[in-house]
Amino acid sequence: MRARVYVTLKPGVHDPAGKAVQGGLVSMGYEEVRGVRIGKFFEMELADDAKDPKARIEEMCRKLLANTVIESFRVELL
Amino acid sequence: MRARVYVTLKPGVHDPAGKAVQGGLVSMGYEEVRGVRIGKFFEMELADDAKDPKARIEEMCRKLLANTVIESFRVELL
Amino acid sequence: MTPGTHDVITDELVQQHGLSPEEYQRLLDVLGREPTIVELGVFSVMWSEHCSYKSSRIHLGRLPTTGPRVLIGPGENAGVVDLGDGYAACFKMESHNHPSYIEPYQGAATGVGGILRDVFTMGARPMALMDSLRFGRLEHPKTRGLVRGVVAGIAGYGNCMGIPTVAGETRFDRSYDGNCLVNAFCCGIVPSDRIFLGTTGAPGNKVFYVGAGTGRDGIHGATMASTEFGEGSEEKRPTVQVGDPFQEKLLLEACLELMEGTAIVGIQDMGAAGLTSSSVEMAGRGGRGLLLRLDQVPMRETGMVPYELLLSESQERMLIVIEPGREQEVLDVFRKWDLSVAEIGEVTDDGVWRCTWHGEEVAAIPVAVLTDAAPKYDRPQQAPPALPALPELVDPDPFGRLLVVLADPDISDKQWIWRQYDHQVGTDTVVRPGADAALVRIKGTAKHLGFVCDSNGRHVYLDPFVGTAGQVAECARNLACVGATPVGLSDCMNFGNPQKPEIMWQFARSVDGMAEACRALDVPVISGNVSLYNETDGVGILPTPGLAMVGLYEGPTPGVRARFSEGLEVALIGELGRGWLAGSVYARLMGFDRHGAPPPVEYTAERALHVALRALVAGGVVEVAHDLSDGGLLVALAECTLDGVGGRFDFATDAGTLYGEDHGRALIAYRPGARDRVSELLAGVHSEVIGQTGGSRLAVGHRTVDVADVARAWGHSFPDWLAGTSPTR
Amino acid sequence: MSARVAVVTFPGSNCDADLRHAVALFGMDPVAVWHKETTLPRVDAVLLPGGFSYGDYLRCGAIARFSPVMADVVAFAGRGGPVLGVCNGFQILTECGLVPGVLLRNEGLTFQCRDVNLRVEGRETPFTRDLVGQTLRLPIAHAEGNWFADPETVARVEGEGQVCFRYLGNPNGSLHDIAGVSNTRGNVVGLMPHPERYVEASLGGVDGSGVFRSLAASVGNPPIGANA
Ligand SMILES: Nc1ncnc2c1ncn2[C@@H]1O[C@H](COP(=O)(O)OP(=O)(O)O)[C@@H](O)[C@H]1O
Ligand SMILES: [Mg+2]
Repeated sequence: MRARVYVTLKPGVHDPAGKAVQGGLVSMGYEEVRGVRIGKFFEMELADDAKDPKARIEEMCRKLLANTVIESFRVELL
Repeated sequence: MRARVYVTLKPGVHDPAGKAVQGGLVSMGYEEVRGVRIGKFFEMELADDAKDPKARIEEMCRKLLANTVIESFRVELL
Repeated sequence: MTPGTHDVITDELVQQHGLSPEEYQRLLDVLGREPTIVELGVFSVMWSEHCSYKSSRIHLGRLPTTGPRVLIGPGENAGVVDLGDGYAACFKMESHNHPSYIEPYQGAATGVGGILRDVFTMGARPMALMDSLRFGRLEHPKTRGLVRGVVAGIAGYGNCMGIPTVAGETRFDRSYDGNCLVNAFCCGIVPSDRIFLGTTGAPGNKVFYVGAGTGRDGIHGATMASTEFGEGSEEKRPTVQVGDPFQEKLLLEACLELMEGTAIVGIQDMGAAGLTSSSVEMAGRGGRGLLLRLDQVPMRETGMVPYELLLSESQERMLIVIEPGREQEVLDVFRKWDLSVAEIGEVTDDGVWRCTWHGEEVAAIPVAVLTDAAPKYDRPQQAPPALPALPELVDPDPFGRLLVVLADPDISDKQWIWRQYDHQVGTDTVVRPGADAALVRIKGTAKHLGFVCDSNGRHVYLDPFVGTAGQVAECARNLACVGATPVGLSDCMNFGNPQKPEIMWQFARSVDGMAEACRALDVPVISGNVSLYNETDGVGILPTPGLAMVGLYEGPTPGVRARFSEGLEVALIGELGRGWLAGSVYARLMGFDRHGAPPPVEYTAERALHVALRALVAGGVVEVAHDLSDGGLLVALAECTLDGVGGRFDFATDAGTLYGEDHGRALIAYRPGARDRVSELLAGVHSEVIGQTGGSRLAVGHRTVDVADVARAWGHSFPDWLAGTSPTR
Repeated sequence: MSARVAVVTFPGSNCDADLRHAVALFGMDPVAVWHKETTLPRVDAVLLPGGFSYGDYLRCGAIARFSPVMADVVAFAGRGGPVLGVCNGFQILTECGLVPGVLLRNEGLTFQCRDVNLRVEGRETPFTRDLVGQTLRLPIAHAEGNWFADPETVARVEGEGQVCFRYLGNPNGSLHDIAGVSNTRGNVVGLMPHPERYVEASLGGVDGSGVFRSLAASVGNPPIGANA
């Protein structure tokens, strides 16, 4: 069983790396780039008999994969 | 206009971060987690009149956003 | 039967494995039969230049490798010198040039990982890292990305391991446009009676694999054509080695913990050519055979076959040989640290290196055939045509060029680099990056180790013998500036294609120059590495023997610095007005960087200089000691003003006096009251007082420059250039 | 009887030995604690060292927080025991929620190893007794030291005097130049700079000494004139 987890910075949280990438792109001539924010995503391989995967993965997100002070997450089962 | 870019390690490329996260999850009791691979994603805000966005973004990926020696990318226009 | 193990060996396959027809014939002769494809893979790496040193070995034999302090010379994973009182220093330098060009971050990171393993394999706890870097022209489109990636990679690995990177060097030249150089050095401390070697002990001993699992990292591209690969094409693409410093940190701690006991007979890290070369080398040193059950190797990927397992260059792995009955100790330690550990074979008595795969033999080669029978070449040498002499340099205002010289990428401030390196972790770094040499104390003792790496490809290009000798002298001089006496040298010989007689000549002459200077200055070469074929499109790099020298200083921490404070008298030790401009930075800036001969080394004067400097520093007599090298006298003085205190000096302002790069010279500065002690310690050494410190200007005769402008020119050029675009990571 | 000070070693910690060395210099007994222990030994204070726990690959300190020993560290803090997190230790403390905020990537995106000047302020803590008001020069060595919190948290942290160390010259983009914070009770402190690196003059400074002296005084250790 497979799942994808997307973790993004909450709005309002400063993203220095995203800002640097945007600046870089603009200076390379990609002036159309108005903003960049960088997130993480996790491709997870689960045991086939994993129980209640969605809820369990959401728990993993709250505990470990995301820092809910600054990040939000989204789980997608494949 | 908005776009998302997903950057993932190519298959076979070692992912120490994914491995550390998997180990962490298992030791926290999530034994069903068999494998984790970590990627990045970029949420991009583009000028509304951006021309040929898909091709331009792919070019940005090759030049800056992805390290094509070890990473592959996927562009999604929203 | 493993698919593909009995393929027909075609000429093409042999060529793809990097063996010449003659070498393949030799293989057939010594083996007495056709190899299997697995065996061909094994030969391809064991007989490669990298593992066999086939072009360089006969030359390296001319280096002085012994001395009263040398406990272990070249041949082991790293050399070891005795420091007295039960302490020994274990060190080595190694190149990771090609991988760093392909993938700068990972290439440099795994270079650091590899050199760390070489050192802790010997039982030593790493205490310092250095990096010697070469990049192409600043204006070359790849250079900036390479600098960023390489520096981040070194930082990423070394910082995570918690080993301070205390010194290094960074130079630029067009010859490195397509071939950057990344040489990493590591030194560790080991109890002198607890040194571990990569050997096997008696037959029946057990072979353990520890560390990270094996994946398909770094398997040589050319060998991919082998029909042994059955799976999807995406699966079998050769992959870049990715470093995992966290695993390595665990591996370090686990190995050192196991080494506290007596279970280990031999231990060897898996570096280039991974499992193959590590196991063959161990068997070779032990004079034994070895049996490896490849199916027992911890694997990170599915569907791996013997060929891949043997050639993979996955990082953070070790082989350990123990006596039977001690298995549990190994398992306990490595499990404590959450690392893979598996018994994969044993030592045998027949001198044959064998591998099995689920019970079936897939390789069986006498160890001697892989090691001693490897080809060795005395490749033809030919001196290149003489270079043009340095013409008369016409410059109406040499002094006025100072700020340009200071902004030159070879001379300007490299803080942007070394601030990314944790240079203080371990709380022993007494002299940090930015000085002539770093100084790191050994806690609980009065001992300090000095570290420096230096190379000057331009001087070596002009004359490999003299240029290399000059570098040895400069290293020792840099150490003397922090009070340290050389105890050993490690070298990393970065050259072009050895099949070209001119390159081979450069190599041989460079070795001879190093040998002469090391003998003259009493510095044994205890370890090293050779990196050949540094060429792109048939153009070789400047011959670049990277040298890393270690020195010992015992006593209270010296207070010497390389920056002026107010009210000091400044003297130049050595000759003032020789003005050797050929090979200098100044000559290059005037457009003549491949002209003339490099400055000669006069050993007697050089030695006397080092002795005097060490005495002045150790005695606390001087406040400042700084050697003269790139940029000559004026640049050395300018560097001393970087804390904002200038000075008045009196000497001629012709280009030669200002920027000549003669060897055998250093600046010292001291309180006027110390003048008598200084002259006493300088007895018999040529020196002259050249001025006094103070004020905010650097004045020579009636020419002056504001020290703030000096600091700006020196400090801004490198970060400004790097600020050109934005990084991805 | 000298005070016993636990220094926890996580997999990937690399300033643990440096902290133990500093603790001993000030006359206290360093006690090495392995992260897999489920209970702390009897100690008077707990220090979480710098380094790269679990490689810091996900978020710094995120995985270490779940180390078996951390439950007891949290309990120790809850009883008012002095807890100090330095660098990665600070990151771990924020991940556990023992001190407020998070540490983002440095504004300049690169690892920075250099000296910074700091002002000690805020409420007294076991690690800053007698230091409040002083200016210290200490080394930093981190890539993720950019302290961040939502505006309400920032206001609360400022209002409650929880800012213990403030940069004079911000090296990493940290909000309000914050270099170190405490919990509301003041017994748990996290900071990015490394006081343990500057306790001996030969290493470049002694401005870290005050932190260890404060700790010694707070836990009733006999005063000692270590190397000032
Ligand atoms: N890549 C690097 N890593 C660490 N330190 C470096 C690096 N490059 C330069 N440095 C430091 O910058 C200073 C100047 O280097 P360099 O110009 O090579 O010195 P020198 O002129 O004495 O040979 C030295 O202290 C050196 O250790
Ligand atoms: Mg020098």
